[in-house]
Amino acid sequence: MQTHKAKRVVITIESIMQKRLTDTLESAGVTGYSILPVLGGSGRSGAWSRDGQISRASGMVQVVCIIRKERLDALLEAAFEVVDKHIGVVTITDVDVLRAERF
Amino acid sequence: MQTHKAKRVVITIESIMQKRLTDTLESAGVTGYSILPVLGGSGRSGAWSRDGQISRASGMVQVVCIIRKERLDALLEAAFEVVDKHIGVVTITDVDVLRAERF
Amino acid sequence: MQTHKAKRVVITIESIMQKRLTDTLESAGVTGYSILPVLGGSGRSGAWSRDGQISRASGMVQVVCIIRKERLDALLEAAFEVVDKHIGVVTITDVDVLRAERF
Amino acid sequence: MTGILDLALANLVSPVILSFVLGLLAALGRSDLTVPEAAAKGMSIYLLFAIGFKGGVAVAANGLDGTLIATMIAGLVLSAVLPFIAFAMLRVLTSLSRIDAAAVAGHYGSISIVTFVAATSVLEGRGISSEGYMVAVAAVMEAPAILSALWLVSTGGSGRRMDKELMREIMLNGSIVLLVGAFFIGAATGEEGLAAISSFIVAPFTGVLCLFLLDMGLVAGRGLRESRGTLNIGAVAFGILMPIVGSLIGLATGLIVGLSPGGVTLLMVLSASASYIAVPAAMRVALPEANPSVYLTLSLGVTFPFNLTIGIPLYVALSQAVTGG
Amino acid sequence: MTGILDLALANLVSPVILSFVLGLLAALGRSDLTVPEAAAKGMSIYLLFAIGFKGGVAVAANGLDGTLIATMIAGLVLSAVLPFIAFAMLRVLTSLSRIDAAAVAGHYGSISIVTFVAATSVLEGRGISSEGYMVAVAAVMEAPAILSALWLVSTGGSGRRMDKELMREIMLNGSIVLLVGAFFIGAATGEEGLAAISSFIVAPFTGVLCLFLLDMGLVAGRGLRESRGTLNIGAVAFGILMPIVGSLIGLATGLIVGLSPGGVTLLMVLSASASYIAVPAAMRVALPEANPSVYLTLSLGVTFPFNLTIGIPLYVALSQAVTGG
Amino acid sequence: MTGILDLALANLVSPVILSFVLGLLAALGRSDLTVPEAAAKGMSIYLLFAIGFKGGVAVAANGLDGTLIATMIAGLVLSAVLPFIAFAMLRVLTSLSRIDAAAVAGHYGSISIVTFVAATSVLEGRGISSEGYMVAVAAVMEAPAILSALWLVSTGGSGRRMDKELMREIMLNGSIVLLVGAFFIGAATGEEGLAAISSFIVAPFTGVLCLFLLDMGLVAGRGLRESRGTLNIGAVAFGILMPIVGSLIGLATGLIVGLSPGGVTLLMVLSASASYIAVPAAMRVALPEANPSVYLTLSLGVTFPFNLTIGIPLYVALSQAVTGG
Ligand SMILES: Nc1ncnc2c1ncn2[C@@H]1O[C@H](COP(=O)(O)O)[C@@H](O)[C@H]1O
Ligand SMILES: Nc1ncnc2c1ncn2[C@@H]1O[C@H](COP(=O)(O)O)[C@@H](O)[C@H]1O
Ligand SMILES: Nc1ncnc2c1ncn2[C@@H]1O[C@H](COP(=O)(O)O)[C@@H](O)[C@H]1O
Ligand code: NA
Ligand code: NA
Ligand code: NA
Repeated sequence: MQTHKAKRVVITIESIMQKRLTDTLESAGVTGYSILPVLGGSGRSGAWSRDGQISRASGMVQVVCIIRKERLDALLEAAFEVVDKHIGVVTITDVDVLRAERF
Repeated sequence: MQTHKAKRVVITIESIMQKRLTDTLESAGVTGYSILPVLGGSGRSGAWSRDGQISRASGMVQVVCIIRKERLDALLEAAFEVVDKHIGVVTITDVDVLRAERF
Repeated sequence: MQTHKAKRVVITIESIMQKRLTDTLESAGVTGYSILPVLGGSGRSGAWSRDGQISRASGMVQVVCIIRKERLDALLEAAFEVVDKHIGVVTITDVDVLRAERF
Repeated sequence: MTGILDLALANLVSPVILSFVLGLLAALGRSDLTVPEAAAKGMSIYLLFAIGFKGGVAVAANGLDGTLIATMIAGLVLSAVLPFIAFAMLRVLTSLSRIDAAAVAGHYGSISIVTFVAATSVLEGRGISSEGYMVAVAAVMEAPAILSALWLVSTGGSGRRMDKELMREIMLNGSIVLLVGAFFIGAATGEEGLAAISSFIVAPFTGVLCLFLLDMGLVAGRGLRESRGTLNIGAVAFGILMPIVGSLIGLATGLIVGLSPGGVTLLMVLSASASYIAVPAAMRVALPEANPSVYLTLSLGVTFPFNLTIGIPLYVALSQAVTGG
Repeated sequence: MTGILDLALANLVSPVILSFVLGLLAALGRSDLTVPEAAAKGMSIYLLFAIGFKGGVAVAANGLDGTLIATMIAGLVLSAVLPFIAFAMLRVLTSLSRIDAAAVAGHYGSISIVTFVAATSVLEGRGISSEGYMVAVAAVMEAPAILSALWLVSTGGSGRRMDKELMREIMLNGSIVLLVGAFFIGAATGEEGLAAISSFIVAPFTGVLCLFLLDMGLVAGRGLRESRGTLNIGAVAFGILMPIVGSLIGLATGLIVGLSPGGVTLLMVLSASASYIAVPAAMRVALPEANPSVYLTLSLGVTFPFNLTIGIPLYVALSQAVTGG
Repeated sequence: MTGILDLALANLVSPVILSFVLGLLAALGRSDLTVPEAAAKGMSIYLLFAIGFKGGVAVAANGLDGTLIATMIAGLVLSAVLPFIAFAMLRVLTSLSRIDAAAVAGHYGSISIVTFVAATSVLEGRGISSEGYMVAVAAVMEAPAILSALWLVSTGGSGRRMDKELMREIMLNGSIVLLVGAFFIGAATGEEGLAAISSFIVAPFTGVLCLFLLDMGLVAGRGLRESRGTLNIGAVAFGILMPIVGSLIGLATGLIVGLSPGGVTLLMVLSASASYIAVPAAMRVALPEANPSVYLTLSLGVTFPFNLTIGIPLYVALSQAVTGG
């Protein structure tokens, strides 16, 4: 089938920052994203798990964006602005997409 | 370690279509997949979040298939048939897998 | 923006093995990972879904590690040791990361 | 007239309605208050089980009166016919496409079980009894409207979009199975069964309903916020007129069938209410081209709040006036 | 004989059992009815807390009688020995591999706390009292069977597959900790503590049990559907014979130890029931080669429904007949 | 003195406290016992709704006495001022950075609603009444402390890190909206409303509180285990001294304002308690450089258990002694 090149950006970030991040992404022209739950993890700031949390301050989510290559830089700059001071991981992968007219 | 080339197909689709999609994939010879929950997202049809839903009509899931390259086209055609009229995103990535005899 | 090459390893494994896997990864020098929930799936051992489970014996999770290329083999060997006898899938993808100093 | 207003006011100043209003306001004010999905679903299972069980116990206690079959058939017919009336009204009042109008129409033939539950709790509060089998009538009214909607789309080619799998999904959807199943359990175990579990399904019922409606308010409010601009004035007018029209048709039907005053009220409520769970799911499968925010906003954002606050006391007053009950 | 049948029938036509049957039928009919995982886990926490607490209060009220220690030891021995009997029966009745048979055997030495809860609620309904510390006996019986199963696999090399971590996980698994913890809280706070929370843990108990068993029925039914063809007739026969054999051994043990009629019944139920939470988890870690659908289907799909519907009234009748209680 | 000890002991041997201790021990012993997130959140919604509603009903019953406004203002001031005292103590007792110290200080000006709920349940158990509007005072005390903390960081540049969006999030956070909303519903529907739902929000209240505190114990225990070594002895001392200091300031304020003995106790509890939900969330947004495990461990791992077990009976005894109530 006919596919097209695109980028898949995954931003792992604290739940409380989710809305700020997606608002920023939208201002940077990102038109689509999906949010995945994260159950727990470990990093420089130690290990955590959703079951060990009482506060909405502490869970994390993954924000996944499929985006055209030419828009990648705008997205990364917007994301970086929000993620910069916060814990979080940003990865970029090459993907092929069906129905590219959607992106 | 010994790894093998394969494809990772991620189909983001409405929950109500999940069973129809996996049934179709199975008829197309797909032998394995995993389902991930999606908490919310945004796209051409607007933003949504699981907390804002009362109906089983409206959540989404990701169906993830690891598949050999030679079977990719059969999978994509099967997926497309289901996804076509529905909202949803299909991406394909190159991956290496351990224990390739499983796929 | 400045990005760096890395590897994204996704290990789909039974929930009960999660702690054993992450402990093993940590001993192998892995410093960060995230855990994603899996709602259901299908493979050689049949189909399952979280709703059809009463027991903590039966759910699955995805352990996602972003790791430098040079550490990949240590990770895979550690993971393989745990996954070997158990059901589970291991995939590796090339990714670019922001803030590489973190990995 | 002041009687109806007093009644409406009394209905409004109840914990149940105010909880809904609280949820609505919180969502409109963009508070982050949320009821977890699992907790909301757990409460809905509780409510369906309780209402079905109590209906079954009532049937076991009073026996089946002769109107049962007639009411069931009346319910089937109402559910199948109301979408045509709704469709006609939509074509006059709004500029919705044929497909969107048909999808909306299907919702209004079907029912909202939470509206039904709220109505039974109002009736109970005012000491008006009703036929226990009305929960079974509610179950019967869920599905036929969907077929009518699909028929409206295919203009007579009937069922092209309806496959066996979808049919099974609709008939065996969780709410129907639970409601009807609990009804049979209640009918089988009767007063004795009720005694064993009444401190679970009777005593805390109204309280659980409050928290459930809090969540409904949150969801309705979020829906309204997200779909601002989706509905024009004509659509909103439909969302308020249609339940009134439906309730009057339900009133006439209930009188013909010979229901008690309480039963008439419940048939009015069923006819007036619009589905926001079963029918949207079916429409997403069968009519993916129809815009979900139109039918969800109308049903959950306009008609549900209307029925809950103004509709129910109005229907109670009307049926009391007409039946002299 | 007709006495037992009447009893069985009375047991069957209770909201608790019928809720289970409803769940089973809904799942077999492929309804999409589901109880959210979090709600089900929440209910199981409620049930464990309530049953443990009430046991503790009973002990605080009646004091510890001399049979406590003896019953504890009896429980340990039963749990450790029953797997050998189960294993022998499996080798005769089925063609399961050594590893699968050992894994299954481990489940039948251990216990199902929900079956225990259902039995206490039947006893309560019939006004038969029992030793409060039986919940502690239940806790004691969870783990030893796992060691026996692993021993059976390694044919004497004992524990090769058992590491310290797994041992800790089994001993401190959530259900045991909650059950035993609540038992001690009940024992420490006594009647006064019970008075403070009885409208939470006593009054709605049976009702919560209904909804919980509804979910168990759904899960068991889905399991049966997904694993069609896994079990042959020999395996199914084992799933029904083994609980009867277990209950008889429990009966003898209870009489030797000198339990009250109610206590004897509960020891029979514990011996007859099979684990479907703690043991499967341990087996997945220690015996990943064993096929989980064999042991889960047998324990949850065959033995659990059997015990719930026919087993419990049978055990009650037997112990009444033998003890003359 | 022995009076206080007896009281503390009686408080300790209650199902509520022992449930918390059970959770704490289970987590420290690395049991896998967990309460699902959705169930815990569901229970917290229940508790907030119930406590708010009952407060509103009390106000409807007794009318508003003149101290309402004064107490509200006092709460605002306490919340704004306590962080400065906490900050000063932290600089003396610990070597925390300015930012970490300010973040911690913000938590101690704000409040823990669960500690408040536990205190009302102790007061109720001992037949001490209090002003119904204290729940509104609790709501008022949540936010000002956050502003003080941010002011402490920016040493006077005030609010640089506070934007409108964060302000809105803090003021309309779910807990506040639910608590205040339920308060108004209770005030509007009064005794009649309470009668309709009291078997839901009154009868099972203490029992739900037990299970909720079981989860709090689990979370606190896991937090303590994960952050071993985060706190030195000075920090722990702060976590115990600060609530005592806070309670004394609350005592003085309550006396000045002219609250009843029960009201004085509750103001002491509010002053003594530290936030672990609203403030941490705000701090993660506004002060991401501050180390969350410092403030969470102190507030949830040290001060919360201290208040629950020793603090509350101490504050009750103190206020009784001083007011002679
Ligand atoms: N290398 C990694 N791979 C995957 N997830 C990571 C990695 N590092 C950090 N994370 C996630 O990001 C969270 C915060 O990381 P950190 O900022 O390093 O404490 C962790 O708890 C993980 O959920
Ligand atoms: N570019 C994208 N990247 C990631 N997810 C997307 C994207 N576009 C759409 N989605 C997901 O697919 C759903 C439906 O998209 P749409 O059909 O565009 O309304 C959205 O709500 C998102 O969850
Ligand atoms: N090809 C695949 N793609 C994605 N997930 C898979 C695949 N194969 C197996 N899985 C996941 O791994 C689980 C166990 O697989 P198996 O060991 O083949 O039974 C399945 O239930 C799926 O959740
Ligand atoms: Na209707
Ligand atoms: Na057993
Ligand atoms: Na405070």
